[in-house]
Amino acid sequence: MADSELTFEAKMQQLEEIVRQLEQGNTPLEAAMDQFKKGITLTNELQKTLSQAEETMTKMIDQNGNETDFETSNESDNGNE
Amino acid sequence: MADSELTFEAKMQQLEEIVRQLEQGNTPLEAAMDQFKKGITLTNELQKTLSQAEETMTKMIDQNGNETDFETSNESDNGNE
Amino acid sequence: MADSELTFEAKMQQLEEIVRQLEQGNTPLEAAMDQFKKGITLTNELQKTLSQAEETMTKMIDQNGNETDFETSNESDNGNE
Amino acid sequence: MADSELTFEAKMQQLEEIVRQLEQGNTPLEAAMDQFKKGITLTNELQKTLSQAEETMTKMIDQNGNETDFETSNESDNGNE
Amino acid sequence: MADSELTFEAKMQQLEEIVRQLEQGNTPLEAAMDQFKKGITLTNELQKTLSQAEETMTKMIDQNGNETDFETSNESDNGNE
Amino acid sequence: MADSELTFEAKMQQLEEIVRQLEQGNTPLEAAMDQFKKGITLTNELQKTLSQAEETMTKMIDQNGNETDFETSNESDNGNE
Amino acid sequence: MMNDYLSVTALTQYLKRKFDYDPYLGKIYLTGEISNFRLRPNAHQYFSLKDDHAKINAIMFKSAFNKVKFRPEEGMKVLVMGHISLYEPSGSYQIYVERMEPDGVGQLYQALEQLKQKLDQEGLFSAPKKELPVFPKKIAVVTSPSGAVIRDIITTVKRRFPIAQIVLFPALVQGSQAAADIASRINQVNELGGFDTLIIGRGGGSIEDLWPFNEEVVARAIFNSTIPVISSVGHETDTTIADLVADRRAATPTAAAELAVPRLDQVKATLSTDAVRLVNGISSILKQQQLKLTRLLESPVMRNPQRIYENYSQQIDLLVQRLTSATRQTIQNKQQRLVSANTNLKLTTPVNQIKAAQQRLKILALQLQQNTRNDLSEQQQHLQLLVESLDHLSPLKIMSRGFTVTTNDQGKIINSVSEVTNEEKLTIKFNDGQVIAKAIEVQQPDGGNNGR
Repeated sequence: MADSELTFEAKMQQLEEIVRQLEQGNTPLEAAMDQFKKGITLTNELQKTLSQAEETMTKMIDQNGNETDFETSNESDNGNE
Repeated sequence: MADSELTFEAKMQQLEEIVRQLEQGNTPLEAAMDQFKKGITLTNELQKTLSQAEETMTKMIDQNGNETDFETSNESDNGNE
Repeated sequence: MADSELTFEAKMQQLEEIVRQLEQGNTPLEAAMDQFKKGITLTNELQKTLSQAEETMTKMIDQNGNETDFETSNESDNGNE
Repeated sequence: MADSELTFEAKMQQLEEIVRQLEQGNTPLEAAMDQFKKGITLTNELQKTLSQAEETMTKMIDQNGNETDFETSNESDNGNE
Repeated sequence: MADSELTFEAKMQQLEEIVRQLEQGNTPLEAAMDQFKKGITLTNELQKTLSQAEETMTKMIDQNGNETDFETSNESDNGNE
Repeated sequence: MADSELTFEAKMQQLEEIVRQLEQGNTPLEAAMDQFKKGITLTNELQKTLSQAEETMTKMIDQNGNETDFETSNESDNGNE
Repeated sequence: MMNDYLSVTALTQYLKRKFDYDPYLGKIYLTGEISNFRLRPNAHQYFSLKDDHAKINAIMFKSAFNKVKFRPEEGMKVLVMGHISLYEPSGSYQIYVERMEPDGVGQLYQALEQLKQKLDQEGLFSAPKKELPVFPKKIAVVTSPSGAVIRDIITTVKRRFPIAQIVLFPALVQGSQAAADIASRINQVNELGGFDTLIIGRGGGSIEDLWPFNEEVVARAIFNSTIPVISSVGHETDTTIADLVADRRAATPTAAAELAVPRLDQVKATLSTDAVRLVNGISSILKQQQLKLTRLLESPVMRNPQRIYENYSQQIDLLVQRLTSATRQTIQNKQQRLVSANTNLKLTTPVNQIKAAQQRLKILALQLQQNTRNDLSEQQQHLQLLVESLDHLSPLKIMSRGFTVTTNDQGKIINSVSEVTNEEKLTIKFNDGQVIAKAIEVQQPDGGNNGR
């Protein structure tokens, strides 16, 4: 859980490190497997973070967009919601 | 809530700063997201302020217009509203 | 309510000062809004004062007119009013 | 009520002075209205004085006329009274 | 009542003076009214004096006439003696 | 009654003086009335005096102061001459 | 030559001047006898004066002849006074007689003249005359009871003023005692008193007949009379001293009576006239005053007294109009100023400012989105790259080529044969699953055996 306290960028660096180490190819399989796993985990976490961010943005933009549009075409927008 | 005590222009400047920083592209994701959120919030607040201003103005001008016109063609103006 | 104790000319000068400042165009939005509102309020108050003055005058002239015209053509004058 | 002790001519002069000042056109509105009211009041007083003068005069002339006729046609006049 | 002690001529002169002044037309209204009243009063008094004088005269002429007639009839009486 | 002690001639003179003054026409009215009354009174008195006087016979007084009627003796005297 | 000859007229004028300017001929006293006299009634008289050796023509004008107190007769000796002059048309000189007296009575005249002079000097003639009473009650008459004088007076007074009492004081009017008698009667009248007027008189006669009235005693009696005296002596031409001293002189007794009394009917008429005049006088005064009063009452200001205030009324109307229009103008000016300010206010409405701000905000919002989206997509790309790299490096990828991963019961990956024992249970993981197997024989390249 300490990982989730890490920033997106820290995780990204971890992931990059893992990829770099794996690319060196001298990692024992077991370690590679672990790192790979960790990479996958990080990837997921990062992806999730990104998706959430996107979602959040979209939502906020929508809200904003709605609120922006509200002025011009308030009723039709309300009708869509 | 300290922000809402800021003037329209101060908020506008904050928003511009946020956009400028985001444009530089080296903002950590979470920070960027926070700034985005803040930007959106500012946008909304500013938008709201503007909308209210517009509304107020429209209303005031209408009232003023009505009162000014009241002398000459009071009833027909009331009919149009 | 202090304003209503101001003379017509004082209010007029306030209004003209507001117009002058707004015309310079560098007034912050809220201040501009406030001044505009104040301007509209002043306009309304001034207009009201003028209308009342006109009304008062018309009323007094009518009374006077009636007394003066009473001798010659009292009733027809009343009919026209 | 001090005004009513003024002579007709004094009031007339006051009225003329008021008109003269108003005609200069730089009187503040409220002062102008006050002066207008005062002017109308003076006018009414002056008119009233004139009407009373007329009445008094008419009465005296009538009496005089009767008394003059009294000499020539004493009895018929007595009959009318 | 001091006026009634004035002679006819004195009153006549007063009346003439009043008429003269009134015709010059620059007498203040109240004074003019007073003078007019006085003029009417004087007129009445003068007229009364004249009428009484005429009456007195007529009466005395009648008496005298009778006495004059007495003379003529007197002589015829003498003639009879 | 002092007047009745005046001679006929004195009264006659008074009367003429009064007539003269009245005819000049510049006597004040009241004085004129008084004079008129006095004049009429004098006229009456003088008329009365004349009418009461009787015709007289001529007398004759001799050196000794003896008084006799003249006319009868006159005629006889005439006759004698 | 001709200049040496005078005309007759010129010569006559020259001679007349000689007469007129002569100091002796201006006033001549001459005595002579009247000749060629024939009385021309009421006209100038022409006659001659002569003595034994000479004769002079005489003329006496009517006015001078009227004063002559005697009747001139042919042959009568007279004393004349006059002046000598030349009558040009006839070329004759003559005496112009101014005074003529009979010679012979000359001494009597002289005495009379002397008395006149004396009395005149005493002031008897010039003393103030007494006024006659106009309405006498008692009139004394000193005259002869038998003459025409008293009869004329009585008749006249009865006719004119019958209410006057006439008292006759009979007197001698002729002869030597007449003067004293007349004087004593005059005195008696004064002593008796009660008389208003005294008439003395006698009829006409010769100058000698009238002589008593020239006596001093009569003159003094008249002068001393306190009663006004009317003298009527002789004819009009006879002037006696009595006439001169008396207060009034009458030519005839009738005239004396007329002087003494008025006419009663005229007095009565005068009284009536006076009454009428009184009435007319007072009427005229009354009318005059009535006219004056009426004229004053007909003056415009008394007839139309409303003129006193009508002007004012008009003035007020005008002032009200001006007041109203000035006030209206004031309000309109303010209204205009307000409209102008209001128009400008509306032009400065912050709506534009708001619109601009909105535009700007819109751009900022877009930029914010864009930038954030860019950020995210960049990260996404970065991540994708890593994911792809990781994917390439995935051990699973190797297995897909036929490699498997063998683990023991403990899940430990077996990297070496040495780690396997016979009969040991192994898990072989494939790409697409796993197989649980049992190590039947462990073969080592060096012939080693991992049997434990």
